[in-house]
Amino acid sequence: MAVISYREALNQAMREEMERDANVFVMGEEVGHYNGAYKVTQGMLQRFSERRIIDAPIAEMGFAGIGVGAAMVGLRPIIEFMTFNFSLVAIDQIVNNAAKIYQMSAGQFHIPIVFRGPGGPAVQVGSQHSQSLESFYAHVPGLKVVMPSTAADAKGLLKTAIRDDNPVVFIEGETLYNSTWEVPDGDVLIPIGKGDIKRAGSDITLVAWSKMVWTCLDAAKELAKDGIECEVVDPRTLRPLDVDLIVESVTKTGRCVIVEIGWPVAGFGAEVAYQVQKHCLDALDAPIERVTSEDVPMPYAKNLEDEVQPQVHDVVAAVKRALYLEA
Amino acid sequence: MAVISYREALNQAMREEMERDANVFVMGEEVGHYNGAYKVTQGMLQRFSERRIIDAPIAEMGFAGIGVGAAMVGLRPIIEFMTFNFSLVAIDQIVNNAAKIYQMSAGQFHIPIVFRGPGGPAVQVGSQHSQSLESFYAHVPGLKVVMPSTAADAKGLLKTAIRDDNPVVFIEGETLYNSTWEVPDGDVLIPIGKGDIKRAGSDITLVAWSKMVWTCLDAAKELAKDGIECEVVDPRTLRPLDVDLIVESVTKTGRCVIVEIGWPVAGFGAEVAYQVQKHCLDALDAPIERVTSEDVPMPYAKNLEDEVQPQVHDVVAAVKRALYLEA
Amino acid sequence: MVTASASDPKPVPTPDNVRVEDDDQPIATTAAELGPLYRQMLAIRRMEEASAKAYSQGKIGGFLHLIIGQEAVCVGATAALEKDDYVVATYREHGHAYAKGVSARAILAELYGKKTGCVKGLGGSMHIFDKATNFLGGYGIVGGHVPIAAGAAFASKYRDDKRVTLCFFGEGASTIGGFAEGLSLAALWKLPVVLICENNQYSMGTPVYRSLAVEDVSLRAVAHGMARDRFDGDDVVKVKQRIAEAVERARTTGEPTLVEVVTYRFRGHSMSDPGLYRTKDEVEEWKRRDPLNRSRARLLEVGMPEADIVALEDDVRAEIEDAVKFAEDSPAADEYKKYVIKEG
Amino acid sequence: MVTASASDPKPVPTPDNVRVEDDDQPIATTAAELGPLYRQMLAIRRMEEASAKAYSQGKIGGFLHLIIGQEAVCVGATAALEKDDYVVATYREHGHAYAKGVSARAILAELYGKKTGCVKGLGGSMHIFDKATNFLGGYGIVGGHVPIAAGAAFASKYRDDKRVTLCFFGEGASTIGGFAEGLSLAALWKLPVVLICENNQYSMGTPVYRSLAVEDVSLRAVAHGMARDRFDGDDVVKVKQRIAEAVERARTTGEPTLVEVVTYRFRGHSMSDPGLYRTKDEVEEWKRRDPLNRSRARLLEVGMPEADIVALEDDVRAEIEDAVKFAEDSPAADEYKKYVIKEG
Ligand SMILES: Cc1ncc(C[n+]2csc(CCOP(=O)(O)OP(=O)(O)O)c2C)c(N)n1
Ligand SMILES: Cc1ncc(C[n+]2csc(CCOP(=O)(O)OP(=O)(O)O)c2C)c(N)n1
Ligand SMILES: [Mg+2]
Ligand SMILES: [Mg+2]
Repeated sequence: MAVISYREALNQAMREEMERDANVFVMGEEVGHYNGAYKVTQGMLQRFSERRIIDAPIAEMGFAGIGVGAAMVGLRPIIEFMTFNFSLVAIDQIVNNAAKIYQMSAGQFHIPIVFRGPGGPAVQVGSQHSQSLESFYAHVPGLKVVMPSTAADAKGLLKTAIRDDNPVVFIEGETLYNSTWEVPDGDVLIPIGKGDIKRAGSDITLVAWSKMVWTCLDAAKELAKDGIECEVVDPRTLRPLDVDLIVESVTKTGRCVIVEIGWPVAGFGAEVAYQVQKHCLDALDAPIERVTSEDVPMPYAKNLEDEVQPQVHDVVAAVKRALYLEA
Repeated sequence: MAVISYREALNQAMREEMERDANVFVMGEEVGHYNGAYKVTQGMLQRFSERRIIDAPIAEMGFAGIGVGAAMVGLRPIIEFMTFNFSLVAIDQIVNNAAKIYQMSAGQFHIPIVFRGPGGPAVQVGSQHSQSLESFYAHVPGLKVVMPSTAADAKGLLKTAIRDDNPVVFIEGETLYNSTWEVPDGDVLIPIGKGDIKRAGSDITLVAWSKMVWTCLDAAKELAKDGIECEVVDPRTLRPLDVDLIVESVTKTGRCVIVEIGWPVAGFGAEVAYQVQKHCLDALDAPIERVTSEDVPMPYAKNLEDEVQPQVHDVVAAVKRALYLEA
Repeated sequence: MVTASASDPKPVPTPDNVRVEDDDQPIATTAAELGPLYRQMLAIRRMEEASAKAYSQGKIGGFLHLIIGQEAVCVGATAALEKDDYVVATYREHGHAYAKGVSARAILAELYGKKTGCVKGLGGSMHIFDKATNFLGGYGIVGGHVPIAAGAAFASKYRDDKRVTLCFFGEGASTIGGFAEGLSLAALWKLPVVLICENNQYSMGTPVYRSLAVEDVSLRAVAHGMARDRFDGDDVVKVKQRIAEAVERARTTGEPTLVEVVTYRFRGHSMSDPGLYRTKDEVEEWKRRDPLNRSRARLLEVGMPEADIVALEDDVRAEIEDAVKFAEDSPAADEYKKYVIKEG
Repeated sequence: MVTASASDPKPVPTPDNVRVEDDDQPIATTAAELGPLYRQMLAIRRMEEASAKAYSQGKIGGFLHLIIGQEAVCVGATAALEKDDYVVATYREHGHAYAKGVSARAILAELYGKKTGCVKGLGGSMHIFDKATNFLGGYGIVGGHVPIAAGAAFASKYRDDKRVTLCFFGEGASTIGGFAEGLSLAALWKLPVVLICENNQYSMGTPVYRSLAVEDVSLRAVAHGMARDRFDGDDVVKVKQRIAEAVERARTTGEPTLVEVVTYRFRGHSMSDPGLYRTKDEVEEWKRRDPLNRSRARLLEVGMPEADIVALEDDVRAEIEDAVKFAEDSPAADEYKKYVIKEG
């Protein structure tokens, strides 16, 4: 097992799948000659040539749709959005075509496509470039939505996503690319729909995905100093959601804090909260707590940005509230 | 008080506001010469001329953006989407511009705009034309989201929306246009953010909006025969949500069923459920129930469509579950 | 290449093969060529009429967009294809599907919402799909299918399978971003797609002069260096021949073409549209150019015996009657959960 | 009007006022005209350099897109406006904002994320807005601001206030739907907007030949019957004069123009882009055409004393030094909840 970066893990996943299957190709802005805006496709043009690593003009709706059409007739496109902020101009292709063609055609055509790229707030890029759109995609039947937090998950899940016969929205953490993790060598797949316990604990369950897993792990470390043992559950995929794993953990701990970096209202955390209350009402010893960003467009200034986004101390405070430890 | 249709109520609201304020105009596909695809703008071209009732080509992104630009410099556009299904090609303008310019400009520019049109499933128009997108818009800070269920609410809320200085996403029930209700004459405004008790009851709270209010009223009638008194709470606006009204009702009844016509996963009902469990955990005598459409793209055939969408009997069953009346 | 010259860059010359015919000269043809085309057009007309009737009887629901008056476009264009080629169309696509080889039974049963419909009652009128004939679907979001067609063509280029994709859309779609992006990517990447604008003068109730600053959609090709063509769509043989040129270009050079075919729908936008926005005279004027009457007269001219024509017409009638009966008698649609996520 | 003629419709003739100059003739000017333009360009250059420095010191965060090399475009174009006219720009908009009248203090303080910034530290580099000068903003979604500019122009038409809107965008934006829809609506409705494509040869690392099938963005106007123009953007007076023609057209006839100005950015796409995709030679070649050097030389030619130029340059240095100090000394941004929903 090598310790590699999240970025490198994604690169390996795509390379391995492209070696394995000639129908897989990558299309997006700056994925080729520029080696990717975030360098996730580093070196791939050189390896696979312009035929399979395709630099696209700025036309997300157009090239997302080209991906859908190509997938309909048997190719397996990986469409990179430079960031998921720009997926909003292409969302009609994802929601109305990619997600529905399998149904509209009564199973005659399926759409094996991956829409991937970084999502969630970056650093000081302002409100149009800093938002978490996973709640949109997770709402839509016909899609799968994957949000890995570690390099190992990124690799194993991206490989699975590329082999999946359905459209997969694969949202990478924009601030996780340099994060490192032990990644098993070779063809190790992680199933879509299976969550992972990132830290075991008996006092309280923290549910988080993507970057917020790291925030929760930090919070857990801090709380451990006070003897509070947090279990950090990372669903890894939001659709389908591994409800069983979450329920099992909350049933054990009796308390639950859901942490997400997105906006609070109708955020995906509300869905998680609903599932928890539905399946664990009797086991719950305290109301479910949610930690989210503030209900505002993201400001630019660093100090405000930090105020708006969930921090370790916010998670710590929520845990303490859920444990009735302080007001 | 006259009994008028939901369609007529919307028409009156726009006419009255256009008479009142010369900055208000309507733009959209077929709103003028055709009198509206759903005839909501009937007769308005004749009254207000082509200057203020503007037939647009098929370019939702373009004319939604034109609305935003016009609003920035002081006009008060009403942008009609022929249906909200087509708002997906314009959603970037709504989420990244309309909702954020007030923030990005630090309050220098505000965007008094209404995006309106029918939403939710119509009848037998298939999956691309039958979906409920309110959860998307309700997620976004900077927007208000209004979903009236009756002609009276439609009129009073649309008038308020037109006078509001913020972008309002105003989603009409595609199958409610012919529904009638008593509507007060004249300049009666309904505040955005205030819910309404559509039926009082003491045994259980049903929360629903738009068309599902009618389904809940029917279910309540049926349940009343068994002596079960439902309180039907219609938030009317999803953002901001009248949490107080819902909490008050659930605190009284101790039980809650949330009914929505949209998809289940990360639907707005999950947010309502979260708010209820957060504020009423101690008062709840049973887990919160949700009734939603099935987690599938909408089929075309009528029999399947009916199976997929929440029906009166589904609500009745959920109420009985919440009352532990049957399995 | 990036120019670094001090003088202003000259605009790159663009091909411009627009044609403007002087007159509506009859195109040379034979009964062997025209007969099957006439038959297809007639079958589409009868199928559309049958569905209109069923709609008014409440047996078909939702939106129903008929193509009556425009049959020569889909029939002529599709006749220029090989079997393996792809077709992508709009919500007004029953004719296109039929011309590509989907049976009237499968289409009508779909409109009836039956289990035996080509998409098992899940799609309905706007969403006909048929894998066996490479009919890649009818789409309901205006312009959204243009990139999909470019995508099928992209796959053909990727695999070098020499297939061509036809993409049909209305002139009303020419103002939306999906069309613009599909057009520009097809031009840039030289994708073997023929973009066929069926300019039927109206998008719903909007006449072209209220939606287009310049009433010539084919001109959009110029700024992309794309080949283009523009002609009347009444003569099915002419449509076939002109589209065949574009198909040939795509198949041999891989290059796309934007073709505008000028036509007219005799009915309203959909069954619920009475079409009050146009005069009776205007509609009558266009009906005089009915592609079916024209083809029938031409068939006689080129020597097909009247009796053969009548036999053909009887045959069509029987085909559609059978299809209606099939649709009526078929069992209701019965599954929707199976086709959300493909397992395995 | 809908044509019902039997012959094929002829394409509607479209105006085509493209210009291609033979040579880079110096444009007649005076020190009184050119002096202030040179001053603005220099101030923008110094402001951009100051922000680059602050960025590398970690005092500015996020993305920082500099316009160094392109100053003549925003300065020349904005000089063609009246005070009340509107400007809409991209994320590469510090220069446009300054040219429209926003102070270097307000801009730099914004980049520093300070309370005194023109948008109180909420927007940063990509989102400069200033109501006082009718600077309608910098936008981060490529192409998304083109309809917004058309909307401001729509309002001018609605109110008949005779204002003109300038909309700046890069050549990379010409492939996205937002641009296509804004263009076509501006043409159809005859909105008083001037769409200015700053063709700086690259969108991030992509040279024009990899994003455009035809390397002449102004040609897009043809299919919409819109006026167009295309010229080099090194000479600020030329830019001013040519844009003035389009502004005059908008103001008097209400009609839009698509103008392409050929230019070059000397730096990378943003501060994090080393610009490895182009050769040193290419960059050097363009730097020889630096609009600032050119203007300075021309100022001497038209009789401005060297000493006056130096005084002007000192003045600019002082202005930017003061602005940097202002930004450094200003208090941190401190509110974000106030500007989400406008109350009352
Ligand atoms: C994005 C979008 N906007 C609006 C509609 C509603 N709509 C359906 S068909 C149509 C008119 C299309 O006209 P045209 O493209 O000319 O095709 P035609 O119907 O004439 O064949 C409209 C506005 C839609 N389906 N999709
Ligand atoms: C819709 C969208 N897609 C992608 C991006 C990322 N992006 C920002 S600037 C840029 C290049 C734009 O190039 P151009 O339009 O030529 O303007 P320039 O930067 O050269 O001034 C890209 C791809 C974006 N901001 N918005
Ligand atoms: Mg049409
Ligand atoms: Mg550029």
